[in-house]
Amino acid sequence: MSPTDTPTGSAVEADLTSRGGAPTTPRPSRPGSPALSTLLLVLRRVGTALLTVLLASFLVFFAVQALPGDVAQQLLGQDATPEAVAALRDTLGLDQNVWARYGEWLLGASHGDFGVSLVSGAPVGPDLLIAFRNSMLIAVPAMLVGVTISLTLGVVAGVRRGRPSDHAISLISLIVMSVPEFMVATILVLLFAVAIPIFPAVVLRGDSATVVELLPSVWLPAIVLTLAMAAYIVRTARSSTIDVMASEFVTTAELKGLSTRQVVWRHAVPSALLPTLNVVALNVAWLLGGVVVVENVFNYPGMGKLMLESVFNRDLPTIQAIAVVSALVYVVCNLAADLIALALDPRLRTRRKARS
Amino acid sequence: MTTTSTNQGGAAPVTDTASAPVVVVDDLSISYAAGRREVPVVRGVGFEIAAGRALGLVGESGSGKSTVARTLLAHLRRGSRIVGGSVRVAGDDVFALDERARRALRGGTAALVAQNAGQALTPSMRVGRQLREALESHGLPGGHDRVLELVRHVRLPDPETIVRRYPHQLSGGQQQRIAIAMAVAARPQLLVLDEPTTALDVVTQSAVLELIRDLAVELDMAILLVSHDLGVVSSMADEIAVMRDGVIVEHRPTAELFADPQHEYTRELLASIPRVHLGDGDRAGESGRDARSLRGTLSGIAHAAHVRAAQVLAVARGEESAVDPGAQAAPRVGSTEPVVAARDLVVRYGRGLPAAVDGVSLEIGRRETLAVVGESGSGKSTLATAMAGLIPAESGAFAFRGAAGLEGDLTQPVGRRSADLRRAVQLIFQNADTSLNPRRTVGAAIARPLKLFTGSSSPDRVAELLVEVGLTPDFAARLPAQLSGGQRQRVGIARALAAGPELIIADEITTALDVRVQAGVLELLTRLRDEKGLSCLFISHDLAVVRGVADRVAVMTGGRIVEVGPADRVFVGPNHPYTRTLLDATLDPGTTELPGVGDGRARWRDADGWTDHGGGHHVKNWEAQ
Amino acid sequence: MSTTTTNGTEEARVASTGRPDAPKTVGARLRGLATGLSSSISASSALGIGLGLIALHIALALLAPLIAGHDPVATDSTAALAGSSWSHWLGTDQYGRDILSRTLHGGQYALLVTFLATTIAVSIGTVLGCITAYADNWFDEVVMRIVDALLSVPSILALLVVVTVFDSGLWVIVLAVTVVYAPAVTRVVRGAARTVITQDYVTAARARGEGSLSIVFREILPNVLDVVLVEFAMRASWIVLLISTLSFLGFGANPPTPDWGLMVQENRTALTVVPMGTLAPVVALATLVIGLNLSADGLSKTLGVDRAQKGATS
Amino acid sequence: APARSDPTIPEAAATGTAQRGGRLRIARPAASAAETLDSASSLSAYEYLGALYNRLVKLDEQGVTVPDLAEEWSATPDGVTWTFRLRSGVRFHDGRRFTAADAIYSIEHILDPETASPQGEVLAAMIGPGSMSAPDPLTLRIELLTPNAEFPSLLTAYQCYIIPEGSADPANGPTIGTTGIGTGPFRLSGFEPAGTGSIEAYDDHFAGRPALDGIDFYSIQDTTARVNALLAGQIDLISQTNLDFATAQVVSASSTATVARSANAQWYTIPMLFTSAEFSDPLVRQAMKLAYDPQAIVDTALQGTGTAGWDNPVPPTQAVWLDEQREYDPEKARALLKKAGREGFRTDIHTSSYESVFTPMAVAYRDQVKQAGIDLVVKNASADSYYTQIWMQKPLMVSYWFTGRPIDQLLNQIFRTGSSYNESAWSNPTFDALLDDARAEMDDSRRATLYQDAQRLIVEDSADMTPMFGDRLVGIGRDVVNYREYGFEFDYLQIGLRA
Ligand SMILES: Nc1ncnc2c1ncn2[C@@H]1O[C@H](COP(=O)(O)OP(=O)(O)OP(=O)(O)O)[C@@H](O)[C@H]1O
Ligand SMILES: Nc1ncnc2c1ncn2[C@@H]1O[C@H](COP(=O)(O)OP(=O)(O)OP(=O)(O)O)[C@@H](O)[C@H]1O
Ligand SMILES: [Mg+2]
Ligand SMILES: [Mg+2]
Repeated sequence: MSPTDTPTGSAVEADLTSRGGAPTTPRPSRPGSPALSTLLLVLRRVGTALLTVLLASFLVFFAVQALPGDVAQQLLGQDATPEAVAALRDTLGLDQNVWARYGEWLLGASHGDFGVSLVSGAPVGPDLLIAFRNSMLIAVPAMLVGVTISLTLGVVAGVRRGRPSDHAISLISLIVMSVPEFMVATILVLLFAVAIPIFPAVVLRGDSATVVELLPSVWLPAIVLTLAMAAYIVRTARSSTIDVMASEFVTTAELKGLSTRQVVWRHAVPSALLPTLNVVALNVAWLLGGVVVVENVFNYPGMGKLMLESVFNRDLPTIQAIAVVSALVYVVCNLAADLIALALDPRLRTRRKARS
Repeated sequence: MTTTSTNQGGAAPVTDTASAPVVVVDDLSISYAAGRREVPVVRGVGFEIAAGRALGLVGESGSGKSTVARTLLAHLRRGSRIVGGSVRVAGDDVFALDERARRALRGGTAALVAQNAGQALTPSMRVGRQLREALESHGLPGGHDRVLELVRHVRLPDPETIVRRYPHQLSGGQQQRIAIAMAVAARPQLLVLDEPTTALDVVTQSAVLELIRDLAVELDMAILLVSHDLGVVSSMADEIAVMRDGVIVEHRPTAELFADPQHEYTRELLASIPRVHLGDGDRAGESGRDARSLRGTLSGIAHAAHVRAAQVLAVARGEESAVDPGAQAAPRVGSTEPVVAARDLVVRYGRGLPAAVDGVSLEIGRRETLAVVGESGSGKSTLATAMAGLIPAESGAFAFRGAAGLEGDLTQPVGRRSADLRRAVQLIFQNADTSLNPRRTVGAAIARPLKLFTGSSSPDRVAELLVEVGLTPDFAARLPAQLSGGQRQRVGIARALAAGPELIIADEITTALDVRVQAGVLELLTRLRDEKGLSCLFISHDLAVVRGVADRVAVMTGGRIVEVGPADRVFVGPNHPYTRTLLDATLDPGTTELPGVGDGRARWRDADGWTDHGGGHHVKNWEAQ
Repeated sequence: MSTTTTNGTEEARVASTGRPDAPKTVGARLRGLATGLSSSISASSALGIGLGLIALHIALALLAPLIAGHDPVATDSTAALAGSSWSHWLGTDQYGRDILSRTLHGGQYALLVTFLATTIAVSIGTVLGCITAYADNWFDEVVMRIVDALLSVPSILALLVVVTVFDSGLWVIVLAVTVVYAPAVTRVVRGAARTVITQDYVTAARARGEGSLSIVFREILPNVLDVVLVEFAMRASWIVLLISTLSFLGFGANPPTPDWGLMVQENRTALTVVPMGTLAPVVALATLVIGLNLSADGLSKTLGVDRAQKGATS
Repeated sequence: APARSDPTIPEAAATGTAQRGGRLRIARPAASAAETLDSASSLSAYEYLGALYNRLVKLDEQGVTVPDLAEEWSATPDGVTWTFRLRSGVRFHDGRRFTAADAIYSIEHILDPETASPQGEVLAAMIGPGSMSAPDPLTLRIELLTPNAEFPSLLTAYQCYIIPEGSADPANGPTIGTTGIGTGPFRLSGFEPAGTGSIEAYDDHFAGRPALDGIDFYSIQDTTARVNALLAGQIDLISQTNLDFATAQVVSASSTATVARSANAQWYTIPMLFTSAEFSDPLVRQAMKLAYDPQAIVDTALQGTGTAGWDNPVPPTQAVWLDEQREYDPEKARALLKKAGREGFRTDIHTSSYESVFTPMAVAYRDQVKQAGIDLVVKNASADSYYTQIWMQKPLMVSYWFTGRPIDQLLNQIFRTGSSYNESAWSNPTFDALLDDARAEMDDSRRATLYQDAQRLIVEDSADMTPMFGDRLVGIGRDVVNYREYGFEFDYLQIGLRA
């Protein structure tokens, strides 16, 4: 197992890296029933994913409960009357056993009922859903465009290693990666909203905005996210392309008389994408958690803004719900990455878990 | 050797004076840039290969063999460049070709089969598709039938299923066959083989070589065969070029080279090769001593007496053991207090997995070397690992009885063994690269067991051990990365000795080494064993190596022992069919014939009981299939 | 920018894979750290530039009082919004504070927090990663599940919660960053350690009957140091960004601390009036991050650690 | 780029003829998700109130109480019984006619402890159960519990908007908190707490239809985002946002927007929590004041766009302003601290980006008091929760008020013992007695003297510091005309877009 950041300890952890140079004689994997074993793999993977979400919710719940001081007191402030605190404790169920509360909360959460916001008094679920939808509105285009472009650029740079185009791509991605998003966002606003008013600078309509109303406003945030995400993917894709291009099978393909195009896209890219997948997955998951800055700058009514607000207001139920949703997104992304890896690398499908 | 030879006799030169040579390499020099320096890799190499002829390129690792071979396909490693000379294939200067012509050359006129097919095939593509690509990229019809035909051509069974598989679903031999099929798809005039069988076991190796031979004849190809294995080269090539440090030091017809090596380096090379098949004249009176004396140039004459004594002892014990030829019971050798005695040992890696060691019984006597041979995956390492306590035995008895009344149960894992037992049983690893902690100096590596088992670790003692294994005391300050492979292996041995063991487990300790280095390490091991009176479990898949060091040999396949006996008897026979296959497939340098091993599939089935051939030589019963 | 080929490593790789049967081993790709680093700096321009940038930042931060002779927090109403002049090289912000002083002192803060946070997070992650990799039993399983769960919570959320609960401040931020990054490091180091564990020298140690801790600290830890080093440089670059982001959001350093994120937050609306107020800290931040990134690149290249596998933003 | 040290910030907003119609877009800071249109509540959505409702009386620019829904008023000579004649023919947005009953209901709603109105306690001290009566539908009579010469000015507070009778009772359907039904120039067409909202011109408004057709409100949390929206032409006006000096330059230099400046519109304070251990000691409070020079803070934090306060909360423009300047003596402050046993006094001063001057002021103050050996650590809190988590909870923080309160309201609301806006929780019986005396005093000049005594007491003993009064720099679009805002009054009738 190489030092991968592979998210959930899983079957995919099986040595992907044997492409580097397996010391042992390759042994044919046992035929068995590939479909069945793949299914089992997938099921197990889904299982761990669910476990992760459950554990994450548990950790967040207890971390939030462990906040120093009395939650009710915190919420009501110093001057609150003891009766008021007691009443809030009661409504929050703080006097109950913490486990019972977690169980209750979990039961509700599994039905999509995340409780009631301590600030607005409205159920958390619907608001969160809208914020989530809004975030997806900028995250999905950023993801699609960003991943496509950056993978392409990364592969191109990797293949043309050492040439001017590679230098340009590497340099630009390094710079983009090093400038914080809040600066990128600020500059984009100044350029494309203030100096040349093509896009709106901020989102005026808040949570109530419909998708259509939001559409003109999604571009700048989406561009910032795309840039922030793309830089990492470009670099990962580049270095894994370089690795793969140096591998024996790519040389073999070249020496078979294939054109560079065929060699790159048919032979190298599927293997080069493998290590990139996890990075893509992590970045996509990051999109949701990391939009905080972008949404803050653009006043965009998404999860990031909601997150910031609920942390400001100590709106515990909302924080918990956001954490769970984010954890879900995270595991789903990683799950997707693993499944794509399964699709890309037949070795993963048929190899039983190799463990030292 | 009485194998049925199916090939046409590689030694007979097929001279076709009418046509010009397919390959003309002239005064080729290549260097690569390391920083600002230009490092020469190949210097003034020149040779020709005519159609239908095979040239073998041998030499130690890093001598530039692959570099030369790949220039025939106009391929240079990144950073390298041609400094001088030219390479012409089918009349064209390959490095002057334009993009299109170069593609036509690659895979069209000249094709390459690389060393490790497992890595040379694209993992994400079904082999059928890869074959089709090879056809289509040279303008040939790539229909399903053509692909199947190719697969059949390389003698793979069941082409329909094979083409639908991914590379990793094939065995090494099958992968190599696919790689060959891909290479010959466009009927090239030149086939470049870069260590085509190094990653294969002997039996598969023979089969693959045979296939190449036949294809070459059929397609009238010129062949460049790169290998560091003189056995392989001699059985395949018409001529041999010996490379060293980027220069061809000797280039002669095969038979001539073996009969009368001219260059000092060639002679050294030939001398250090262990052989398994002895000349017919030796056969009658062969003995372990003879086998060893083959390496006489290198092994210390001073130890000859030791060797002989040990050998005689072993033979004697072997005779004694023949007293109890129980048909059902596993053979037992060495009644006098064996150091290790295993009975019906079963080792398994996990529940539900087949047993990796399946009912093995064996004994290792005091001062005796028991060699275990067998193909890859036969369970040799598992046996060693279990003996070292790194994996618990599932069932069976496994006892250790040491010198000073030390007794121990080897079924126990390391954690539950006594310190004395741990001290007495020491492992030497196959891979010297990975057996030393790259972050610790040689001295620290040796000092650690000293400290652990003797309680003190003086630099003097470390230096002493280093000298004992043929190194100088100043090695103590070095890091493993600053050592050569052979030196590392010596350090590994010193580390094992530091504990003061009674039993040494040596698992393929020379596989990763060059032949010349290998000879040195084997010699050291033999000497130490004799001097210190150690017992040794020596594991190898190389019968030739085993022949040189073992008192007794156990042949393993599928987790079972099928034959066990004194080395000389096992090598002479009568044998179990599996042992025979192994023996037959082993290529000795100088053999200019390829043994016929068929398709390498087993033609026997296990049966109950053992046959005693006397002298401690037992063979598992079998039925023909 | 990992564009230049380092022949040194190339050679090492070719040499180690060129030999028949020779696996690509940790041993082959590593030279001794001490000797290796110096020679690899000359071999890798990326590493050279990267370490150079970091060194420059450290030097500037240390020499800040000498270079820019102003108190970074002293306000001066008579010199507000001054352009660059002899006494204020980069001009002043709207409260008359010297931008150069603030930027350089901001470097002190950024470097200190980054160094502390990275060191602690990476140390904890390393030890935990090695131990779990070696344990390889229920303990490993449990720790890894917890690590996964921690990783699945967005880092910024975790950070925000920690900071709001404990109030911002140097040690709180260090703690928060540790909570966020130690799991990721654990995972990476565990991966690396697992390759090490399959190496025969670990087997040898086990066969000798060495204790678990001895194996972890003597055999495994030194051999994941290359990964750890790369990890350190890479995490540090993220941590620099994260900390400035936190300040930007108003959770990090308190005014008037000269913090880069805070400076951008304070000055960015007036970007056209006091461009230096925003640009100076951003350029400082970006060059530090570039330096760290180049170092990570260069290190991973010279040490043979595959960075492709973990360029994530988590 | 505009010239640096020479501020080109306009002194006033453009005036001129507005086009009839058009919609104004106002960005405001994101408020709490619990905000409401109930003016009595402390969580009221402030920007909406003046447009939706009217009070009985309001203040003009000079601080004089002038008619709004009440046309005239009078008191008995003892200052106890006040009679208001109400405007006739006024209709609420829902068509109901405005009567004295609505006025009584509105005041009772403020008095209702459930409402927890900041003005509740102020009024409760004067109005008991049954104090109010309506001799006829357009006459409101109030019998005060104690005499109060300044009583009408208390009704100018922005909590005292008139709502329809019964409208705050949930039993009657949606409450005033969401319906926003008043008599103002605009009626509500949409409202979302902490979100967007809009109001439409009310044609039947008694003072005539406003120039605009409607106003849209947007809430934008980040100050920079608000400014960017203005610069990008997405909005026309930023409310409740005092631009910092540099930003104001950027805005006034842009082609889309400019800055309107209202002098001394904001009154900045540094409250010391009287109930905290450190500031309950008058020596410490006095030291904190003596230790700093307000003018230095005006210079640094406001770049001079304001007036030094010298800890007197009454703006110099007011008639009753006490024209005395306390001394500035850091050494004396140091000595006082020593005497109080708090040598090298150290604490946190809390600030936030809620208002652009907060942090500069806190920082400048911190720098100032250093000379007296006081070591302050500036702690930045989030803008959103500043007034829920920090304000009136931390011992030392910064705050601000809009100026434009009548003197009685100013002193009673913010300095009187127990008043809910008493940020510092300061309590001084002498001071409270002075206020009571002033209220009972119907003679104007004697009352002024009493108020000046009260000011002196504030400067000497109170737990509030008033470093300065600042000009408010408001970002508005270049097309906006007739923008007028002073104190709590916003001229919704005249403001419009350039014709
Ligand atoms: N581009 C290059 N960069 C670095 N080193 C190179 C390059 N090309 C060749 N070499 C070096 O040249 C030498 C010859 O390599 P080559 O692979 O030809 O040897 P070989 O005889 O095939 O060895 P092996 O038996 O191990 O395959 C090696 O030492 C290798 O490290
Ligand atoms: N860690 C392991 N887990 C599960 N199965 C294993 C493990 N190691 C080896 N095996 C299996 O056990 C069997 C015996 O393996 P072993 O390594 O003992 O063979 P070997 O004879 O040493 O082969 P080689 O010559 O390739 O070293 C093989 O089928 C192998 O696949
Ligand atoms: Mg080679
Ligand atoms: Mg083995």
